[in-house]
Amino acid sequence: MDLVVINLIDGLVTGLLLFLLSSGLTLIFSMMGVLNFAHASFYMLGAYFAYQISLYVGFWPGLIIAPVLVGVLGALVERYGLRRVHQYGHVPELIFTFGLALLIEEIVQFFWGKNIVPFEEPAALQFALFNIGGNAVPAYKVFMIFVAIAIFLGLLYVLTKTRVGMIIQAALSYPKTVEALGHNVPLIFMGVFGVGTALAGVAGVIAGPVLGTFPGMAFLLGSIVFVTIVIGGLGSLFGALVASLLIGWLTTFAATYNFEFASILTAFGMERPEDLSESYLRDLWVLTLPQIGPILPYLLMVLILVVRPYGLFGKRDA
Amino acid sequence: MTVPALQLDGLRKSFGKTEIIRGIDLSISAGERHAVIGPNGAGKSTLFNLITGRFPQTSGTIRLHGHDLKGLAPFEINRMGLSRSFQITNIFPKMSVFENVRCSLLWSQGYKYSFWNMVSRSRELTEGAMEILDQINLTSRAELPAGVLSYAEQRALEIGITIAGGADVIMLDEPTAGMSHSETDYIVELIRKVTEDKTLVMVEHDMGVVFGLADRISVLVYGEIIATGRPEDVRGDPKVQEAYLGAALEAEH
Amino acid sequence: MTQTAQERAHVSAPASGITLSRLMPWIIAILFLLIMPILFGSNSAITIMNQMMITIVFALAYNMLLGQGGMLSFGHAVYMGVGGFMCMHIIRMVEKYGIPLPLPVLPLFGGLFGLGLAMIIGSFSTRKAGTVFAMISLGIGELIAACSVIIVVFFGGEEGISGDRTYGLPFFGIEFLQQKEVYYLLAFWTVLSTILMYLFSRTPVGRMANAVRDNPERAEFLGYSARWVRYFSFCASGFFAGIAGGMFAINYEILTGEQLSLIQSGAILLITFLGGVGLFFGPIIGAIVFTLLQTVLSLQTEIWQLYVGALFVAAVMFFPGGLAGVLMMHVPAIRLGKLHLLIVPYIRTLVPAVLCIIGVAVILEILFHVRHSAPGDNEMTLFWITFDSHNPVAWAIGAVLALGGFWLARMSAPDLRDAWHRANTLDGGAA
Amino acid sequence: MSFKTKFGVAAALALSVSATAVCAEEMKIAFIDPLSGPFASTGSNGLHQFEFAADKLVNEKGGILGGTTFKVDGFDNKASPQESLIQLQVAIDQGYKVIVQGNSSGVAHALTDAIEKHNKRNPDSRVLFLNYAAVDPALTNDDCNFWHFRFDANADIKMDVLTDVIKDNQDIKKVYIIGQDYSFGKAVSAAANSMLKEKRPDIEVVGDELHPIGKVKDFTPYARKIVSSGADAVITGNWGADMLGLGKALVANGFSGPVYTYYAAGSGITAAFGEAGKGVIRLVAEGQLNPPPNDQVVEYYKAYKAKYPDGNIDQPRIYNTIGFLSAAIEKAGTADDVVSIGKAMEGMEWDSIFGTKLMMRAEDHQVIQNMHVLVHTNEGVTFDYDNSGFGTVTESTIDMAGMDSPTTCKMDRP
Repeated sequence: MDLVVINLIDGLVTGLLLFLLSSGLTLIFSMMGVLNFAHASFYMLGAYFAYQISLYVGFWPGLIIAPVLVGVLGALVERYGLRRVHQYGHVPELIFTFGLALLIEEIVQFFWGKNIVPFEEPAALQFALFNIGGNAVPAYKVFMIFVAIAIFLGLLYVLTKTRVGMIIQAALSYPKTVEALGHNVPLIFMGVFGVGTALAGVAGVIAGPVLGTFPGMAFLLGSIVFVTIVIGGLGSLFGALVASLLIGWLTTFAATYNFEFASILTAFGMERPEDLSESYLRDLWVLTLPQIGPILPYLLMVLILVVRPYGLFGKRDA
Repeated sequence: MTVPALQLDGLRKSFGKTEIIRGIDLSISAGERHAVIGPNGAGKSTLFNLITGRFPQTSGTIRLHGHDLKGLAPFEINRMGLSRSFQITNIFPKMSVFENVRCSLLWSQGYKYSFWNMVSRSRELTEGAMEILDQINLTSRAELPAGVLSYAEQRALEIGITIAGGADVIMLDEPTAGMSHSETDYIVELIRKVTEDKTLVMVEHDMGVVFGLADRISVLVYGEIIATGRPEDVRGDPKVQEAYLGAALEAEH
Repeated sequence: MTQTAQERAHVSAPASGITLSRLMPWIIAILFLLIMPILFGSNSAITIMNQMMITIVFALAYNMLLGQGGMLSFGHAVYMGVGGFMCMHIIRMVEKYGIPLPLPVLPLFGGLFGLGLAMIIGSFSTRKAGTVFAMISLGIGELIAACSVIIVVFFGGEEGISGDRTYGLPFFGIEFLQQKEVYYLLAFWTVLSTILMYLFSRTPVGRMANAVRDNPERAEFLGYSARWVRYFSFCASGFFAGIAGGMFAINYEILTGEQLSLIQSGAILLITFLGGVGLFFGPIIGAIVFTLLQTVLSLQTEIWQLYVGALFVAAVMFFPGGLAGVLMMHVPAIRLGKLHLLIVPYIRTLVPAVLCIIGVAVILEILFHVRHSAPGDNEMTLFWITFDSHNPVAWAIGAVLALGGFWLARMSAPDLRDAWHRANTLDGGAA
Repeated sequence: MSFKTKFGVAAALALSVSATAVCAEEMKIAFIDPLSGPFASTGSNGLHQFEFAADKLVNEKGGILGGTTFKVDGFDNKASPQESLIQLQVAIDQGYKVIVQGNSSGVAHALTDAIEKHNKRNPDSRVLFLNYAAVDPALTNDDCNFWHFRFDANADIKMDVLTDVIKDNQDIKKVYIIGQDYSFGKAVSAAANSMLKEKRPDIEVVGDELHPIGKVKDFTPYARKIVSSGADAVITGNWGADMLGLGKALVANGFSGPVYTYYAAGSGITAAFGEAGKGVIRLVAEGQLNPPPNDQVVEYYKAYKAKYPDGNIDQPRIYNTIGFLSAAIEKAGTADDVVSIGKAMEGMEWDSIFGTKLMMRAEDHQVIQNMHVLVHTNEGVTFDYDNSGFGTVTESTIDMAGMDSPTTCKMDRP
């Protein structure tokens, strides 16, 4: 029971972290129709920028400055890169962001090298806040939860209660009309892209110390974020939230319980052979759930897309 | 009595709670030129999309030459001899004009999904395509990518693609939308020429076009047909006058 | 080989059949393949050329999806990989049981298994195009790649499975001991696959693949199910990817999970796009250029991936038609016989531009050296010149090259644009 | 202008990489390992150690056999078996006689297989394969061949050492085994299970599992499971980011027992563990640094640090490889005939400055040497890693580990 509670907390942390990325990605997608492959790269930049800043002034200023830098960078990418490619259609746009992801990884390696950089949690949060059945819950994780929830609430407020939010919501569905009403839609696009990447930057800052800051961190998370918004339904902020939490808990619980596939084979009336080395199914006999945990989201995505091409909460075809 | 080319019985379509097509009965006999007119938002395009299998109907039946079309996909309906054009120009912009027409000939000439025939080796395909191009006066444009044609030329190509497959029921969705007078005359002549001996169903906004071309006219208002008949009869129908002019006046406000 | 050029031939001479002028590019290509090993006879050159041919077949197969069918796949490596793995198992069985199967037909089996897998996966993944297709391909790619470490019986785990091609029956006395023999075998399959893929694009399904790419809905109203057209393209692409896998198995005699990974899938996307998706021969250029970059540039500089990444992003931004697109841009000028007008402006713009790029590269290399080499180890070699990386003169030269080149290229760019315009307009015609 | 211009003719057009005539005065060694991409740091660090060892051991002493010097050149295989085979071909064409490689057993399998075939098909350009770090036991068992020599202890020998240490620690009652889901992770798990059962039947293996390699973002759930299982010690073969992730998650979630590892030092990992891993992380390795066994090591290490202040000598086996090879060449009396050199190495013994005698077992070409279990700490560290103040200190030593370990190798000798 303790393990279930602790897993719920850990899964929540992972899920909310994913949400910080997927919310920005889905906002960008629903406005501009662009699946931004480089989104996780901005997350990585957030972590590296914060690391660099932390060398001079400590962790806390980086929490603010790094996402701002990332957001500005994102806006510049939109203005001078994506807008240019936009005229060629969606596939080149996607390929552009794909190339950008590769380029950013190389640039990061160019400046910070290929090793893991020692980016640490702030000392003030390096203690176990409480214990559940012998398992320590670090204060930093609780801090992560609060940051993520605060950002989610802020986003919700901006989108539903402010004038800017109204315009964004309108531009989501009717970009032409909004432009005709005198709003500068390209500027809104640039702003949304900037804010979306800044959110990814925040995620990078708070995740860097716990998940490690290294050049492969974007690749590790990149496709999962994609999977998240596809499962949730492209363009649906709520779907992104649900899918993020779903994947967070799914991977956490799958890693925890050593369910053996042998029991499925036994249920089908098969008998475990004495000498596994001769059996063609020997790999299945020894397979356990944690081994396939990280690929479960992909399996889930394929199944969902086959049944519901627009994802769980999406309204339009992906 | 012969089987009508197209027969609709009690056709209905709802999107959510809104009912767009509210029970249509219509019978169009083979060889007839039939026009569907009506004010904006009357459901003309929806009716087209129902007949061609783009949307499933909510209830009622659609019969093509007596065969029920329920549940059939657009390509299956097309293979039964019904072809349509689109209100918004819907061609293959990156392919050449010649290629556009040749692609529309492939199925009717029995090539299906074959990957053992070379299209360029078939004399029938090449000649057939050239013939169609000739009919729609685009022979000189054959090599150009379709996307660079002028608007009227693209509309002509659209009609060319629609008739190329040799379907005997042709459905045209506002073929003259957005055209100048001279262009309209050109297209009307074209339609008259290429739909000879075929069943034509067209949606049109331009009354002049309709009265010149159609054998019979149906007036669609708010998802219902309020009148069907020869052009002069429909023109005189007071219900039509009221609905059509009323809606037109409303639209002007 | 552009479509319009093809059609021109048809329109003027319907059903003209095969003419010498249309066969010329193929004959030249085959002759070229035949003499390459004579010009570059070292084993490493042949190994690199073998790698190029494998990549060419794979890239062309991939372009059947991306360029001709409009389907963006993020997991196409699995069809090549699975084809290759099956071939490897066949090689091992031939070795174990002495099955009389000559090695040269092996790629066909790779193709059949690639086809088989594509038939299964395609049955649900091709129902929709666009993002749904892309995402399913990503998911399937990730799942099968993950299987490569889980299902050791088939994929051999991390070390993969290896075999010995020479155990197969000798084929007319050739035992395939030497790289050169393998080269000619692969060249045969490359030519055969390329011709077949080209012909496929001329068949009704191939033509309709273009139509479905441009406008799936319209294709449906021409009697074709967009889904089935996509399915057939997908299966054909899987078949040729499998052939590439078989070629890989013959050349390397080993297959590992790496061949299935998303990195391979991403690389082939890059290669195909770089070469140009809009033209049949585009991916061939991409495969050649990329293989050279990968094997040659990486020997010269540690930061080669940075250059490749920058090249790729620049290509998407400025040349969406890829390298082949850039070449084909000159066809109108050649037709008008005005290519010569471009030569001088090209030299005046491109030479400074190349200098600018070299300058930027020099600065990057020096910067990289200063940051990442051992302190005290200031000596570095660049373009066959050894110098001190902390010497400001080196920096200055890089900066002068970069800025000066940029400025000069910028100055002469209007002339180039002007010349371009003149080269592409008919004499006497209105501008 | 201080440019020393030196125009190399070679490599203008790489396709024509011509087979440069083999210089009798130079033994060319091709280092085929990742020099770009995610594993590049390990690769370039290894290359530096090779170059340094070749200079110190051979070249600065005027060479061997009266003037033959060593030249080590890096070939970037991008951690890919396919690319390794291309680079192997390039290296052979350019007259390299010795191939050294270490990162990834998958690449080692590809190389050893390709080299065996090449040597069989091209007797004129045979090469030797000196494996300095790929530890899959199969390479010196079922998949062994005459051309392959391993200078690192294999996974089974290392596990033998670890379990010898665990055997003597009576505080350990429960052990958790976790590894990456591939051949090496599985080999570690199998060896740990069988050896623990043999040496300490009372120890309970409370968990034995594999996780996908390089795909786990957050190791917290695994750490939770390990803590909940009540394990006193953890055994893992993880490396790279997977090692760091697992170790950090274990410490952060309250695990305090020993974590026995293979690869948890250097390449930024020592720095990243820092204080958190102190006294927790233990690893098995050859060659002793802390405390330094003799003055030669101190001198060697200092010279290395002077040249590469950011580098670590985290692989004394590289020094051993070069030293052993040069001694074998001296013994064989030739630097050209790789068969003679190979035969000279078989059964040869050589003393390394790192306080151990190396013996190349003839039947399977596995080197036998003293092995140590080290602990990650900052106390008593003369030579730290990653300039972090932390390093590894020898806790226990097993002499000539795995001397009598069985092998299934059946080798065809030329």
